[in-house]
Amino acid sequence: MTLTCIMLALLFAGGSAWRAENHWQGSAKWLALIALALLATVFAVFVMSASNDFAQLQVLSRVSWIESFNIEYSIALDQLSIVLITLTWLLAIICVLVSWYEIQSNVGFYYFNLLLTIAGIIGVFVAVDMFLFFFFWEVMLLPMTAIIAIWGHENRQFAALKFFIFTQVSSLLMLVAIIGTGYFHLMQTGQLSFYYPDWLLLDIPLSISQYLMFGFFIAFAVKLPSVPVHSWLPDAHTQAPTAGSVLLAGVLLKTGAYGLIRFVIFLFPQASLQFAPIAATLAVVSIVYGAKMAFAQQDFKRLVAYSSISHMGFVMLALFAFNSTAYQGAIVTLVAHGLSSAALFSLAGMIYQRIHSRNLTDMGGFWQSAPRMGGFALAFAGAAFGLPGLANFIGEFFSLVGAFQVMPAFTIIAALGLIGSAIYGMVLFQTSFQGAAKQDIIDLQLRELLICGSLLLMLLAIGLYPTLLLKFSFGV
Amino acid sequence: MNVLLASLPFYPFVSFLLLIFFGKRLSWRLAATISVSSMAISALVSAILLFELSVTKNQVMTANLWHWFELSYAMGSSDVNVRFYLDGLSAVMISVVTGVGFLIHLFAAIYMKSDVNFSRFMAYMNLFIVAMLILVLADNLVLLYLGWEGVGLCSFLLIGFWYQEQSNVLAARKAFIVTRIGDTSMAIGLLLLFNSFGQLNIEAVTLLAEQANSLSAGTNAESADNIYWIALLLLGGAVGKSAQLPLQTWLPDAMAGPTPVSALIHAATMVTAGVYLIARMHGIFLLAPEVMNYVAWLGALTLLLAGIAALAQTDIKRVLAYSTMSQIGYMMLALGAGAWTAGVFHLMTHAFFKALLFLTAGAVIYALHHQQNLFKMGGLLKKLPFESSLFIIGLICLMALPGTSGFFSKEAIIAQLWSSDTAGPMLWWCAILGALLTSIYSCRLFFLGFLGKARFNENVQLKKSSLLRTSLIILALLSLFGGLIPLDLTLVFSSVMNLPLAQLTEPTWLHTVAIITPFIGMVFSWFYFKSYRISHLAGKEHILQPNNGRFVVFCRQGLGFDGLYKKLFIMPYQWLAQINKNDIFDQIIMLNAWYVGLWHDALVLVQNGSLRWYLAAFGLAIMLLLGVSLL
Amino acid sequence: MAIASNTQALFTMSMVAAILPQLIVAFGATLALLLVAWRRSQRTIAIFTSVVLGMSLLVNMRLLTMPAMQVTQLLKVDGYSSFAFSLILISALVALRMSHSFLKAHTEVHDEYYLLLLLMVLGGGVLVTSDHYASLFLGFELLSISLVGLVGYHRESVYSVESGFKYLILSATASSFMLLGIAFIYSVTGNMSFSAAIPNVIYHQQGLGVFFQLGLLLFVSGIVFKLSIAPFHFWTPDVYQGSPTPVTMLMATVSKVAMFVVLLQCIVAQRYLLLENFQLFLLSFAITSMLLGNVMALKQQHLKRLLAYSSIAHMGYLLIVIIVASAQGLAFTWQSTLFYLAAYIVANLSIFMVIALLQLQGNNGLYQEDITRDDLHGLFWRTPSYALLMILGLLSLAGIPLTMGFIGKFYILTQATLAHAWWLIATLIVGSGIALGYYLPLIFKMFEGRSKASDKTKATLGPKVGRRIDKLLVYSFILLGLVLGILPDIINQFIG
Amino acid sequence: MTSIPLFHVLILSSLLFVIGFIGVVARKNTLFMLMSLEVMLNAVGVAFIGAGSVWQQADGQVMFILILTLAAAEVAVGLALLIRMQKKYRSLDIDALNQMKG
Amino acid sequence: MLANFASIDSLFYLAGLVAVIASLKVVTGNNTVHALLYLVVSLLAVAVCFYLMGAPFAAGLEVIVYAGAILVLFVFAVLMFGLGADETANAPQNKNVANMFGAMFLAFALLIEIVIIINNADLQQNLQANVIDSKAVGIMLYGPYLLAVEIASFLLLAGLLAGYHYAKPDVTRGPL
Repeated sequence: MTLTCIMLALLFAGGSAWRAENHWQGSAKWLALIALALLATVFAVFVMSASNDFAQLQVLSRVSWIESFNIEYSIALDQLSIVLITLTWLLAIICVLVSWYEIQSNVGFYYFNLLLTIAGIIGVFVAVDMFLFFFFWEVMLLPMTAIIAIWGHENRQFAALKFFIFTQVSSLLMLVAIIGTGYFHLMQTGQLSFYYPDWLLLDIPLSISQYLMFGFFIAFAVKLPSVPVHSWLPDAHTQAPTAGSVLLAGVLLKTGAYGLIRFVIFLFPQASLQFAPIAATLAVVSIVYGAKMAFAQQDFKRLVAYSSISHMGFVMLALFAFNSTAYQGAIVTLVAHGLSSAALFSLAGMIYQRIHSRNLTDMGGFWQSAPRMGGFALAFAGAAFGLPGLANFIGEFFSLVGAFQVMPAFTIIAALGLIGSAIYGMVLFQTSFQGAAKQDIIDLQLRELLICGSLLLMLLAIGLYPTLLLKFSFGV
Repeated sequence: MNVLLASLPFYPFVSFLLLIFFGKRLSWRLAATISVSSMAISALVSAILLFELSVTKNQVMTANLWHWFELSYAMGSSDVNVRFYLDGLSAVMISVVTGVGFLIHLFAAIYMKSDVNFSRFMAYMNLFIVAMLILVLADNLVLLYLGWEGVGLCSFLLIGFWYQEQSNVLAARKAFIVTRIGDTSMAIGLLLLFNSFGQLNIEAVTLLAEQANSLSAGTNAESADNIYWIALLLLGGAVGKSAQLPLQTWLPDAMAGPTPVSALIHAATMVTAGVYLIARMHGIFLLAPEVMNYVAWLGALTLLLAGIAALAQTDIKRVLAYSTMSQIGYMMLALGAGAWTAGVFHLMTHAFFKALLFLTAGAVIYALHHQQNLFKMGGLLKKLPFESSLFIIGLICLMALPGTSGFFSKEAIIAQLWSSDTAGPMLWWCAILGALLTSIYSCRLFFLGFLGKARFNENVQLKKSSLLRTSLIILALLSLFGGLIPLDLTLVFSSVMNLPLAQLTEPTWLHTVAIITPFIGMVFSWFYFKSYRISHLAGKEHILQPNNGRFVVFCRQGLGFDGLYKKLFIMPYQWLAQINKNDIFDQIIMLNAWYVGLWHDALVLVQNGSLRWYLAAFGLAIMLLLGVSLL
Repeated sequence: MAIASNTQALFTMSMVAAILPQLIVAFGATLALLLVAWRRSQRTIAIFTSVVLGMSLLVNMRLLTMPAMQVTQLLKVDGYSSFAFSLILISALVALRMSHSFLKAHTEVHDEYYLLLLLMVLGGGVLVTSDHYASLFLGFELLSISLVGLVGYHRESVYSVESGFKYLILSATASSFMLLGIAFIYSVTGNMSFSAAIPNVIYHQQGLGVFFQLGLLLFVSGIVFKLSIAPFHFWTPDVYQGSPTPVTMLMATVSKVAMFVVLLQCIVAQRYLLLENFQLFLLSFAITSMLLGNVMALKQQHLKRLLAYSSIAHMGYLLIVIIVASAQGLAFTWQSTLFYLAAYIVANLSIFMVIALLQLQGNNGLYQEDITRDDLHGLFWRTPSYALLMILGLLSLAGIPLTMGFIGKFYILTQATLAHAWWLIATLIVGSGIALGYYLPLIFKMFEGRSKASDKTKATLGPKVGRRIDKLLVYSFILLGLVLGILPDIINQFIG
Repeated sequence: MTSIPLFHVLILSSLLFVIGFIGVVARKNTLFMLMSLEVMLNAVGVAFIGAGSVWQQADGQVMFILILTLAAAEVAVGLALLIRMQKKYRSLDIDALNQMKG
Repeated sequence: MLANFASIDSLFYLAGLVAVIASLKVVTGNNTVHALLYLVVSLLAVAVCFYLMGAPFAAGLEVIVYAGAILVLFVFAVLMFGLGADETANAPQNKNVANMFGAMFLAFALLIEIVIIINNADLQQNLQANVIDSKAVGIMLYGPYLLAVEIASFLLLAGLLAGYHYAKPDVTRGPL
């Protein structure tokens, strides 16, 4: 119930921010910030005060929704979703902060969309009725697309379109799989059901489940994204406003991984196991190809976007390794990448605000005039190429260790991605912050320091004390 | 848990934080005081630790800071802690790191005084010490890897310290990426290691490896295979960090950094991390004799290659850089031959004299207004007598003239080569040849830089600082007498003793040859480089130009490795990146969009607004459908 | 098996009750004629027409839950047909409101318009209840002829004659084909009633079966022509573009619902789907429609043309339901169809409503004939309510959750999945993907042009929201779209 | 009275229908198009009457009458449109009507 | 009697032939009035066929309504345009032979297909000898088809209204 209220409250807060901005200029961002902080607190209190530890999926509410299909409004929480929702809250607040001055037009509507996206994302993480899950899956897309299309950069509409079409087409495949599974339940038990816990009890023969799994897999692979269906991501990331990129990289990609965990691997373990070699191949290709593509980019955000593809390859590799170390690695990578890519995109936004360009050729030598920014850029680039001590290292290390036990050859190739990541990390940092100073920029301001500082602190905290995350079992 | 041990890296770390956060606001004096004193404290603490260690019974101290994470594998799980482990080997290393580090900090504080980013510089230096200490003290390989990457990052930062110069930036990038290749190999090694033993703790791994070996006694082919591969992959890491073949190319370029950096990182400490790694993991390496052999050969080849390359250099720092490579080659050779103690001993003495050489070179360069070209120096012996004499001390140590520290360590290595199973006479001859080359390029360097007539016009500028001189003098003393430090690492390498060594009969002339080799080189140089030495007499200084013959240039560029790698790896990668800049997958997908657009354009032509055509189409459709249904 | 010419009372009161909504419309049309004779007033007749439609709707609502009822052998009233007729009446009411504003912009007397509208609704009413080829044909023609009158109604328009002619000739040709088909069918079966059992011989005797299918093809081609299914779609964009927007609205809603319902009625009742060739025909119709409609709509500038193409695609989607229909899942087939139609109608009404309103507020407040993509520029900032309605409509057409269109698509996918019609599903997915390529840019267009929040001139920039009733209509449709999209059970209870 | 096979009637009907169709498709003159439409409808009538005769039902003739109604209504509208076209375009060329396309 | 049958049958085929030829002339002719006359001939021939097929009522209607009433509408239209004697510039010449051939080919193909299908259908039925007279038709019309008749009347109304709307003069009298 609390969760439902939180989602509704987000919607309401978004609406009121929209209206409020019309009357009092500048009120929307404060409203959004306060609402997010408050609701995040409410969520934290709710989780803390709950009587169980959410090691297993805890169904929180079940209400009948569409009776003709036995569709329910049912939501549940477990540690995996709690971690991801927490990440969502954090990044949401950061999103509001990075948009503070960046968004100048239609401010109220912007925050409405932002909060709506957050609500959708939280819905995705908690829905256990598959129809509801799909519902939220799409609902989070709409405002996100709006954010890209309205407040993005020069080529925003194309990017938004591409983003939406990719996800929509793939999610229709998932919808077919959802329907298929639901009706398989009908055939087996005589009762149509889209209720996830019901599905877990199903015994689906491999010959069927491999197709069903594939439907789910495609949707999540697009969202993750994995080569060869990744190409929406560079465009979307590049064209989105900073907060959009942060949210996309930080949370939206995680919904893909979340789906892979919950609806591919847990639901169709046999089929996934059978599919693992293909998935691992895709993962490895993503890692290496993403790193290689990142190196070739001239655009700061595009580079980071390709690096995301590379990082998400690690997640996929780890998930299809089917052991707990890799699984933990995947989850840490999710969080770490959420933070580090969010940080890099924020930095890109900050640079863009100063020089009105994302092009690396327009950058150079910023360290001289903006040492603090340079320091943060280095740290975040370091996180991106897996510098030990930062969270990404733990994630990648765990993923690789876990994956190595199962598929050494793939893992070795994946490890080569470390070299690739160093290369693009260096290119990113050096071309923008080193070399002859092309122009002087203003160093980070307090608000920006707060954003970067908090992200770096979290990265460090997880990197140096990963038990924070690893103490949870995440349903294994 | 030993608080002193646990706190060791934190002194420089605190200094680093202070300097990074308040750097802009600190005066030079304060910044210098903070960083140098933090190093002084570290040095002091390590001295105390050294003392404590020597009185403890099993000569091992540990300090567990916190639980880092737990790794699980098929058969169980093992903890990975942030835990420091001090034994004889790491004790040597921390003394070198803190001791030499302190001296270099002291030097740097004065040397870099005028730089606007002084505090940043010192902060990096401090951070480097932190990472190096973690590397050295790590009790498990993951923590070691943390330090390993940390020093890499600091090295990157310091090479590119003057980042406005594009060449420095590129050098920094190259250093980072080339070492990263080694690191990746090491990381894969770690994965394989963990997969084989379920442990990443160094002691535990060593123990397990020995157990596995003794239990299976070579019957378990897979395990032996694994150990072989683990050793090889770890060697990859070591090779990268220590600038050995085939990943040696970054080190000469790394001289782009400020000279104290070259002294600290690229001569005394970081580059020897590879040596340290192999020494640390000797348990594994001993079980893979083939890899030991590779280590020796790699060392020997690097030794020769670097020696030859050093002969052709014109830049004083690059000569020293190649010389560092070649000396590390010696260490590798020692390790490969199983002369663990000798290798580590050489590591230590080399740290002393190479730091001295670099710092003195730095002083000289500073005096000549940042002139690094040997051919534009000359006659410095007269103009800078103090620096020159220190330089001479450094050089004689490098040449291993009897009595110096270099002599003791190098002699210890050469002595064990002939009879080692993993080395042998061939490698012994390599080592001797290397020693000859060392003395020749040392002499050449000396003649060119310090003898003859001055080939520069400006007045020399001098930093008159007693602190600076003190640091140099202490280093000189260490270089001269460091060989007398009794280094006993038998406890660390105790497993070596358990292995039976095949005793080859050593010829009696071995030692004689080894001792006189440097002198042969000197005599040879005395005549061969006559023109360098006495150019002022002939009055034809204008002729004194570097030989730009093809072969010499080839040698000067590190025997063409750079070019080879560029053609082999860099250019294909860039080419691939360039041709696929638009992402082939994206293009394939967008092709569909284009295709749909094409269909649209074609179909629009059909919708031509003509009623009669619409009617005809109606009939046509029915006709076609009927036709199909008839078929 | 002729229709028995028994002398019993042809009509009982219950029959009258069953077709009361249609009767009300019919009498309304007659009375309207009288009304015209009495007083020619736009206002009066508009009010009268809406009263007639409203009454009919009210009466019809009562029928939704009534059991099926045969009214002579021509008509059959059941819950499904009543629901479909409700949809028709609602569309007609909305169109009526929109027509009112449209007609007011033109200085002429417009009694015919309302009469034709009523007749058209009557035609729709006959179609949805028809259970016999004769009534089908008559309903079809009543609908067509009234529409021909309406299509070119705006005589000052450059497109009037062209669209009228195109529609007339094509629909007459189509009805000729359909009639020929019916004649062929009749000559084989000897019966024109849907509910009559067709002789087994057509399933077993090869040649006769093919002949029968020839008849079916010709018959169906007439109906799918009206449904604007490819390859009989050619008239659609031109006529959509050329007609007055309220008429386009009617064409997109009334005509589509009536035709589809009758098609389903006839095909499902007759087990035609068991015929192999017939499946092939429908399959090719569906696939070409889905692809062609979407591809053609892709770069359209003209909004109404774009919607025409999109309607082609949508009818293709809907055809899937028929193709995969089976005797067991008949109720579900009906449910899917009606829900999808409802969703489609709500979406189309929304969009055309906005277009109609935009037309009225075109250049300098004058009537604007063509509404192109560019006219949507910045609509969201100018008149958010219109834009919102339009967005909801477009999203519904695109099948995005929160809207009814999604539930409709869910129904179709469910049907297709159950029938393992993978190729159809694949086409549907590809089609939907392409469809996003034109729906989304439209939506984006509405968000273009960034206005500062502080911009106080916003009110004067955009057109004023029309009269209160228009405003009410707009808001109620926004609400309707959202509520039904989130709680589809409201509709399901009528058709379940 | 007769023993004409249904086959022949249907052939006749198809023949007439197709001829009408040719007229509709091929003629540029709108008036001729309308006339051709009449031919088509008439052909359908033949088929209905034939079928009705075969089955001995009056339904065929009823359908014919209904078709007749349709034909009348259609011609009325068609001719009225023709008049408008004549006024507007000063031409009866159907190809003049192609403003809307694409 | 046999000969009688044969002659009646052959009369049917003759009438059919006339109808086809007349229709072809309608379709291909250039002169409007001639075409109209051919159409009348065609309709009359079809009426004969109807009669022979046992539908005298339909035959009567064909003559009265079709040939008599509907065609008069055409004649009015032709008169209004003044197209009688010569085809003026208003009426386009049928010059495009390719068009004609295209249409012919299409129609021919369609015809062939239909004929093949009908032929394959192997229809055994013959037309029955019984005459379905106007009474039977009337009973049907005012029995089961009563609603159809009513709807047909609305159909005519719709045609009327639409026709009126299009044909009414362009005078604008202002809003009422």
